[in-house]
Amino acid sequence: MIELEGVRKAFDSKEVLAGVTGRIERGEIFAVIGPSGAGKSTLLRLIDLLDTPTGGAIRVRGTDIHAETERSLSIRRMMGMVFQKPAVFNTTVAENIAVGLRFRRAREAAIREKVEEALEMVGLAGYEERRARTLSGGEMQRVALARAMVIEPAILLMDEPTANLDPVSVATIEDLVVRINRDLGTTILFSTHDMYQGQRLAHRIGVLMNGVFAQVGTPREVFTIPASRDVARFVGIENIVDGVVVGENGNAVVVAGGVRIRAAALPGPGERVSLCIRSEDIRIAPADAAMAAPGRNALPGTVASIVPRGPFSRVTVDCGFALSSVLAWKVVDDLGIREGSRVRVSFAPESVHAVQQE
Amino acid sequence: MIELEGVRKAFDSKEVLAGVTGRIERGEIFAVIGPSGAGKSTLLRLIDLLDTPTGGAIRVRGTDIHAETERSLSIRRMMGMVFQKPAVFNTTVAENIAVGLRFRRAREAAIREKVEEALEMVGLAGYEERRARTLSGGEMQRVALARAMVIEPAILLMDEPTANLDPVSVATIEDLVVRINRDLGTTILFSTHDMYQGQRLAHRIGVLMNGVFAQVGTPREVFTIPASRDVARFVGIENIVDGVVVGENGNAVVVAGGVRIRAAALPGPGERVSLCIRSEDIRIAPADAAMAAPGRNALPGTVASIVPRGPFSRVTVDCGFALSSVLAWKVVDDLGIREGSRVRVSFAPESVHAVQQE
Amino acid sequence: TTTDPVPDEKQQLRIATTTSLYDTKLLDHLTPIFEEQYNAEVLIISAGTGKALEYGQRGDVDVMMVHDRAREDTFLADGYGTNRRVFAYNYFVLVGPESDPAGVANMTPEAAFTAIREKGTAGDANVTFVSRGDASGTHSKEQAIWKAAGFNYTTEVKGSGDWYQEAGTGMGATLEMANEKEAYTLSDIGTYLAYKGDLDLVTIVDEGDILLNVYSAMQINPEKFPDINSTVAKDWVNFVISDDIQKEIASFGVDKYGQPLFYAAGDDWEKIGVTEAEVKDPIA
Amino acid sequence: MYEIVEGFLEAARLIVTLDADVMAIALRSITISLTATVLAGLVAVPLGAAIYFGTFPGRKSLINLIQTLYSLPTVVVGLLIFLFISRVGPFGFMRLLFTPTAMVIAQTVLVLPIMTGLTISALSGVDPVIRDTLRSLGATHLQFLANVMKEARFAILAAVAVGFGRAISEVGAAILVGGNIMASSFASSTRVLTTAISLETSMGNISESIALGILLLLIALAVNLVITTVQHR
Amino acid sequence: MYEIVEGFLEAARLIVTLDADVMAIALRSITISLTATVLAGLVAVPLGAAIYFGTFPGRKSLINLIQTLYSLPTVVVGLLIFLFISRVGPFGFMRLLFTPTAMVIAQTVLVLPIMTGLTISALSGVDPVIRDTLRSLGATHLQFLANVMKEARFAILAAVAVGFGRAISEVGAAILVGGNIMASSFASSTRVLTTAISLETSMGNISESIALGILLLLIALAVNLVITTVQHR
Ligand SMILES: Nc1ncnc2c1ncn2[C@@H]1O[C@H](COP(=O)(O)OP(=O)(O)OP(=O)(O)O)[C@@H](O)[C@H]1O
Ligand SMILES: Nc1ncnc2c1ncn2[C@@H]1O[C@H](COP(=O)(O)OP(=O)(O)OP(=O)(O)O)[C@@H](O)[C@H]1O
Ligand SMILES: [Mg+2]
Ligand SMILES: [Mg+2]
Repeated sequence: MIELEGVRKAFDSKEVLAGVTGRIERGEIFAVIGPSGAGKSTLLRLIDLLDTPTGGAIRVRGTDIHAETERSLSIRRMMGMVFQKPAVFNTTVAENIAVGLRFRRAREAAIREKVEEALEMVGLAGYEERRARTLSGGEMQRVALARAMVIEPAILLMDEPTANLDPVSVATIEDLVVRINRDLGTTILFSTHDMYQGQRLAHRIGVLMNGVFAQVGTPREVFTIPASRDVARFVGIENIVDGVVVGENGNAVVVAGGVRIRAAALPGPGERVSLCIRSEDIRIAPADAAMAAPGRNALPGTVASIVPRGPFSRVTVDCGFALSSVLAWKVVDDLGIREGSRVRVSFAPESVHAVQQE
Repeated sequence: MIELEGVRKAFDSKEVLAGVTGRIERGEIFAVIGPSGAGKSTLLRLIDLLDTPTGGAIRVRGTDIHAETERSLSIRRMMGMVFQKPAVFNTTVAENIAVGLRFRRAREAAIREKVEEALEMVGLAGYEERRARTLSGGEMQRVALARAMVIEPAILLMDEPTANLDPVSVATIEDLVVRINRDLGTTILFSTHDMYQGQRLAHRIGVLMNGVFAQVGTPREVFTIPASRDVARFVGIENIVDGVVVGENGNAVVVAGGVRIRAAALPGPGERVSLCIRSEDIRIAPADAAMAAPGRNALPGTVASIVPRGPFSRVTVDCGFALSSVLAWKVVDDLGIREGSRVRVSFAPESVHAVQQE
Repeated sequence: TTTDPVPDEKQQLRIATTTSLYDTKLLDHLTPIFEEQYNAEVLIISAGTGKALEYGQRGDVDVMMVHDRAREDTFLADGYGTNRRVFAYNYFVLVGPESDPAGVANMTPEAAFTAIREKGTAGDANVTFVSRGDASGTHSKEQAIWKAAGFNYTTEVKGSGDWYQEAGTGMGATLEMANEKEAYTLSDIGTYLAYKGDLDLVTIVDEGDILLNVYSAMQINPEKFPDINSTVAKDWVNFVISDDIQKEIASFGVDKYGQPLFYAAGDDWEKIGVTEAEVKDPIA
Repeated sequence: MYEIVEGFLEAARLIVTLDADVMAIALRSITISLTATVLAGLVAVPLGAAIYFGTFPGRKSLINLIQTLYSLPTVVVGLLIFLFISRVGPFGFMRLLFTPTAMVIAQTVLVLPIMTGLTISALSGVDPVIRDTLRSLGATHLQFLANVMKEARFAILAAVAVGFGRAISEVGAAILVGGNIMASSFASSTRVLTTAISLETSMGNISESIALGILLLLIALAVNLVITTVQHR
Repeated sequence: MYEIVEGFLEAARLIVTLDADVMAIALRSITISLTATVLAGLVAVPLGAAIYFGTFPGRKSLINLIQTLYSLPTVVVGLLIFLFISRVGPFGFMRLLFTPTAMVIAQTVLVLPIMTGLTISALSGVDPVIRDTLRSLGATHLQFLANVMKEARFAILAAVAVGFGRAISEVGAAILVGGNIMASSFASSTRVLTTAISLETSMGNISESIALGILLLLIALAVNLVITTVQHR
């Protein structure tokens, strides 16, 4: 559906996109995640023909959209876009949502019906006659979404569509996005800074970093086997331990901070690697508990901090390097640990994902 | 520090705030959470003297700020505010951040130094000479934060300060907020739609709903013993089961969907209640596994769905009503369950929080 | 800006003049001579007769130079002006298209006007008369001719049909308009000569006592406006009737138009119907 | 100073008695200046949009030139039009000189630069995100323009108000190409309020001038109230 | 039409030869109109801000009135000023009539409404969040105004350009209170480009009028280039 081929964009002399390559399939939900300033908005704007790339090509259904200036209207009419900081027209909410339909010369009755339906869907039923300028941040964002949705585009581009919404509204919108994709087959490309949203919604995720896709893959791939240390850090892997591979007893082992760690798959000896261990794979037991299962990495350490995180607590243990685990509050209470407690940390070699350092 | 006494605000005939009462202590970090359109921004604007309440009083250090028109400048100068959709002045980043200092007639050298320090803190070092209008959404938000911070206000008001930021930037900003509060003793009042952020940062949380604080309490209170069904739903308690209290064997029990549930504390028989059970307190075992510990509620059911959620999966079980639990991916694999599997759901009576229905 | 105690500073003389007189550049020709002789600075404000009189009535100028006897008399009678002296005269001309559609060439002015009106009111679309219509000296003269021809201006001429159109502007613009519309109009000779090159209009009637156009200068009454600059004002009036300047006036424009624009009032006081004193006697 | 008071009284008298001559003059003023403003708007607004959204070499210079033309004296505009439509001019055969049509043309030309310039200003006041949103919603060029204008309607109507103000208050061009003619038929006359004011002034009738000035302002007030009403819709 | 070509040639000749009389007239035009624009700006900008940010009864009507005054004919302005400063007027003792000072006053009054009105427009173009941000940063009233202006500088300078354009191109007031005097000393003269153009026109010297018009536009161009440069800083 959408092919990105070495897409580049420079502002003045600063290159924001430095050759983004990727493919979004028809009917796919694709999330672009990446740090603030990575160029997510820039990329979406290029696809929506709102800006011109300084290099590369963007093809939609095989057509190089920036080359075909006479067809740009029909190309653009295939797409709907929700902006990161949406602006509303200085009129009523209903008129705001109707704009795209009016551009397409829809009948008045059809417009009224669709607008109401859309408002209902984004949870703003009854807002028809409100002046759009007086809406709250989240309300505006939902109006913008309804406005883009109502034209039933083949491709829906959304730039951080739920950034200003509370979790309940986010859930409503996410359901809506999934439904649009499923029922209408709409291809959806959205940027988000909420990785979990990427994961909840997207079939595939592209991680935009340093001007390129550092990784493109299914949510599970991106979250479990990040392609680089940066990606790992960005997708929220708390435990990243740098070390060197050494051959030992026929099995490769990584030495980090003076400690030996076994991992399932490792490059050859001498390589510098970063070990990524998701905190939920790490178990913490009192220092005097029974030994961990054989084959697991088991490291003694001291509890450095216990920080609440949603309904969980994040327990950080100093084992020469910091390792943290996420435990339910109850579990922390049951273990009876507090800062300074001596504990034993354990994790399976399969839970260790090693990436080579650049 | 800040006292809200029956604060009301109506736009036209629509009452957005209908008597908000509360106290924010000096040096406290207080989070206002609530659904989109609840009036969070409105409340912050009233405190920052940007709008006038239609009723009630707001006192800062004992002064009714809306009554003292001649002192409004000095009152306002005690406060800094970050807006939900920040706007930047059409000049350089450095000049944007310097504005508040210039208003206070700071020396040029001091300004330069503080601006640089602030940019460093929000992770925008080197951006001094950039035109602020060309910044990305997240960059702008950080500039707005630096701008409010740099004047070292006694009270810092932030309206969804990290709504446009990626998790790594969010973490930076959150650290910064905690540091400002700790090092400078700044009282911080912020609104957020990210409840976990409320929890991570705030000493206390006010849940704004239907124009009033539906609950004010520590994060733990709000998250474990929500004051109402709405609050429970809003803070993300997935399992809310409605039922009626019946007296039985000297212990009260709730009957819901034909099933009996034991709970630790209950109102008198005949009362209609909503039971809130956090999904992480719910264990799932194969139907043929050993019985749960005695005293626990144990309900048989069928797995209705398994949905990924961050590094976890949310498993929903139909036991007459839906109950869901959040399990690590590994655990789901280990249990060998999939949609349609027959399982047994168990949870302790202590994990059940009952709220009376209005 | 008026009498200044410091002797070596130049005195300023403010003169309000009618546009037609100013536009001939006669005053531009005379002022340097005066300034040289009297160590004064002359400020000339050219305006329509009505406006010039208004300036005079309010004491905003020291001297007035206009060509509307009737209104000058009122002005003097009301005590605003004093010491009027006549310094030049010429004739108005009736100009019109060469084809002369009303056939009035070489008639007396009164007869020509009567004939034009007759054809005009009869609906002859080729006969049009454009009037200044601005209460200027020229307009006053036109009205006087209508009166002499036996018509009541306001009821029988003005608004009596599309043949009679009020331009409501200056002489130059009125000539342009008459040219465009191939119409008749009454003009002072100076402006007509200045515009002649751009116009297709020709002189139709230029003889007749009633066409006489008398220019006078007068002082604004210092009794009404005590702090007015009366000395230099007197000097100016005396200057324009002095023999030297009368000669200058009589010869002005000959080199450019081949004929004089003005006649010196000097010895022709009988011809123009004023007292000798008003032409010759310097102000005391 | 009593002339001012008298002016007010005279204005009241003219309005109350519906003085036929004055009403004809006022009506002519309104008709001519409104027509000119509308015509100029029909050119200036699309032109301003074309310039604002256009990307062509010399765009900045063109904007500067337009801004410079704000200073075009009305007399000069009158003269230029005069040269074109006078009998010997290229359009002389149309016999437009000294007709209300000529005045409309002159006023249109006169207010064109300022209306174009203010349209450009008005458009630059529209949030760029609004423009992007319109594009992304699949607006054709025309729909895009129409909607940007709609967002900028406040400022664009302000431009119209400025244009109308300049048209109805100018006198230099009106007198040069119109001639301030008072004929007995309405259509042959070209006297408008400003030329009448000039005339009264040149005749030294200050109160009458002020009365006509007040009448003119009342007309402008009415027009502006209409504009304001549209603005706030 | 050849008058237009001649006008250009004459304009070139005047500029190349630096014709002393014409240069003096041009200089006087610039001085008077720039002074008037600056004075009007000093009043209009704060006044516009006070009205825009003010909350007082009749605010809307006041804005309408200001917009209406755009239509104030220059002659009427001239007359009003004339009545005040003529010898029998209340300020007659100051002897201002027929001086450049009087012209400055008249032009200041003339452009005041439009500059005030456009300032109000300019301010209403500033994002409300910007205004709130300034307030929340603890701006005093003055700092607040100064910074809002800074954000609106583009539109405010456009208002200045409009004001200057109107001042330098007007003739009605200049001729009434200035008198179009060409005296032998620079300071006593009140002839400016527009009154000179009027005079030339009334004498039928079309080419000269056009030449002076071109000169006036060149001056306006220079002033506008300066304004544009400031705008884009
Ligand atoms: N018009 C412009 N001129 C100069 N730099 C620009 C311009 N637009 C964007 N940039 C820069 O390009 C980079 C990428 O911007 P973009 O808005 O695409 O980031 P983003 O990934 O959407 O960030 P965020 O998550 O903060 O919204 C940023 O550093 C931004 O400052
Ligand atoms: N000026 C106004 N006129 C009319 N209604 C308004 C105005 N400002 C806000 N509102 C309404 O008041 C309600 C509360 O708005 P507010 O911006 O305070 O909500 P919020 O809690 O900040 O929401 P969000 O999370 O979406 O930002 C909303 O329904 C909004 O539409
Ligand atoms: Mg972005
Ligand atoms: Mg809000």
